[in-house]
Amino acid sequence: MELRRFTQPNKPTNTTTVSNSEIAKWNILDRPLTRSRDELALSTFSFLFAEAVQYLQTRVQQVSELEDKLNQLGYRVGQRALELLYFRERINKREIRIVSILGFIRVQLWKFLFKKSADYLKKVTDREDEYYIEEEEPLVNRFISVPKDFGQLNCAAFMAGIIRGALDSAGFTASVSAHYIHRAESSRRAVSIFMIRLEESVMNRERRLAG
Amino acid sequence: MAITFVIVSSKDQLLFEATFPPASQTDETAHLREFILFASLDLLEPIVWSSRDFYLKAIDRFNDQIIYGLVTASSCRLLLVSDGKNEEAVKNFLQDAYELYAKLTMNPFYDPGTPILSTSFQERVQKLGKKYFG
Amino acid sequence: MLYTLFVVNKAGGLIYQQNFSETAAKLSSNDYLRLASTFHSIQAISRQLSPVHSRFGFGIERIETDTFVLQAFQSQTGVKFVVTASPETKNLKNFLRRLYELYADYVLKNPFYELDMPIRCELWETMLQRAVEDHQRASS
Amino acid sequence: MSSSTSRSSTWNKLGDAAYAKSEKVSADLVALTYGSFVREIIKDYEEPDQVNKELEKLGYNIGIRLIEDFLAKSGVGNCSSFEESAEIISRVAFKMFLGIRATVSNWNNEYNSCSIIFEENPLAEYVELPPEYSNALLYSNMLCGVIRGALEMVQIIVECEFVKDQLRGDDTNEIRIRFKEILQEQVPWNDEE
Repeated sequence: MELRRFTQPNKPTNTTTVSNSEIAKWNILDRPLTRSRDELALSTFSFLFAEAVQYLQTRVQQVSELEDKLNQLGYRVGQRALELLYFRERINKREIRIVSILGFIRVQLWKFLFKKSADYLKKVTDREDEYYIEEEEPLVNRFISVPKDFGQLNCAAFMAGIIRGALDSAGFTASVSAHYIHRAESSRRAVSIFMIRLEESVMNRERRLAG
Repeated sequence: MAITFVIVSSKDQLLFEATFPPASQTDETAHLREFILFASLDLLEPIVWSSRDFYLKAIDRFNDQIIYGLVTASSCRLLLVSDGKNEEAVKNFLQDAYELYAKLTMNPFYDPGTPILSTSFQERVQKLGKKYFG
Repeated sequence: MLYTLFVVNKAGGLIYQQNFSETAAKLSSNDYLRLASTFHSIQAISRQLSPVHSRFGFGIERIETDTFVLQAFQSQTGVKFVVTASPETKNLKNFLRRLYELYADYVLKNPFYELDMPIRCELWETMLQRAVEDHQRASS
Repeated sequence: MSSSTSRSSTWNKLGDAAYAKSEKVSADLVALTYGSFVREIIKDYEEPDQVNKELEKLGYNIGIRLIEDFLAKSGVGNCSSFEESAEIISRVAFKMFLGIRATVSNWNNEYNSCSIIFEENPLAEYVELPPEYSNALLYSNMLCGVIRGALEMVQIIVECEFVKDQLRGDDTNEIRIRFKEILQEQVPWNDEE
């Protein structure tokens, strides 16, 4: 096997005892986190995302399962993006209130990942624990047309997962889901909203802080 | 005087522990320092949710031991107990350790909130300890 | 004036057809399929006529008649965009290049589209419509 | 030789131009999404060899689509020979899609196999492989599939494999490409013989 010849590194193969400092040169822990890499083509992301959707689609029976999986895929991104953003932008204050963290996600996190703020952040009337972020054209849906037989599937469930990951990471555990809504009869294309419902424990803390 | 450093998840799970110098892990005061750190967790909670700062300074003391805390953007707690004679070094250490932690969490193979097993992380924390606490 | 668009896959299968004008010839869907595969064959044959062998000759690029012109664009992968238009219509080459870009974006980056299958993508329709309108505006 | 140098610089320019004019997203979004996707695949396949295979397959699926985006927007006319294609991949496609320029080297004597070498890998920006994968997982193996799929669509059949990976302690990243054949066009009347 030629593969072996090339890939066998010239160092002990017993991985449990290999000191990782041997590969220190390439270790993330030794590189500055603030260094911002060049941006990449949207095409690269779109092809990757489309393939992820196709991959997940073959592993589910129902549209709702596909949304769950996309949400989970995004969750891991959101968890990490929040921490990274604080370092990249050298932000020196944390957000400890609900409206502030949601605003932070709508503006800073969105710009960091998608190069623009989300369109709106709104409170659901009559629901203390529910908010939504509205976005006319979520980046991940730019090239996606969902076939009729997929019902109300919104692939921006991935972005809902990013919001959930960032919120959870910041200490605001919530459920987040993506939906299409038709704002006006006239417009053919629906806008997307990300429904955010905060957990009871988060609401209790918020009440104390507001108290 | 030995120093103990721990990383505790937002759900009060111990994720990582180090002592400086490393040998002091086994000394009899190590247990005490660990105990002091965990006792301070309850105190920490209201501070985390009332201040917007990352570095929370001294949050508790026990006899001559002072507990310092830093909370990350992902609500993870970095705590350190020392004799309080090197406050500036503690602050710098915690901030550098935070950056290491942030980089660690970028790794797709590390799930935030789970114990930190990376040996390279361990090595670098020790290096930091040496840098700031001799 | 633009009449009709065909998109033909590398195997000669019709994957998209659309009329842009009331005056466009109306054929049955079977006829469109046959037309697509016949044109595919003619292109392949015309490449054989080339005095210099090349993997990249597209074969026939343009057919002119009294009542319409046919302009074709083929990518190196074999996908063909064919448009018919009234004889005086300009910029057909650029129009087809633009469609190729739209195809790369709104068809191929759509996870619900299967390669070489008929194109059923709402956004492709929207963007195609826009491209047609732009072309007509520029030509009038 | 001079003509090949000038062609190289033409390709470099095409790569820069294609990169410059494309709409952008954050490189962090791409790296984090890729990482999350790899984790998902590992969850489903577990065995590193299986994961590597799956990554290559998914890359292939991307490649057979991505080639049209490349041909439509890069300004590269045609990929005629294997040799030329390797240069175009490293100078134009890598720049256009990954923001980096790779180099082609290590040609064998028969000129049917070469390496694409790149120092930076935007997909692996934050990655440290855990011990259980450090000798087995080819984290960026999707790239091999993309190259194979894209070339196949322009009738060039190749095999690709990662032979060096900085995540595994190598000094650089290297993808080995082996040329197999060029597909000939099916002439329609041959079907009926």
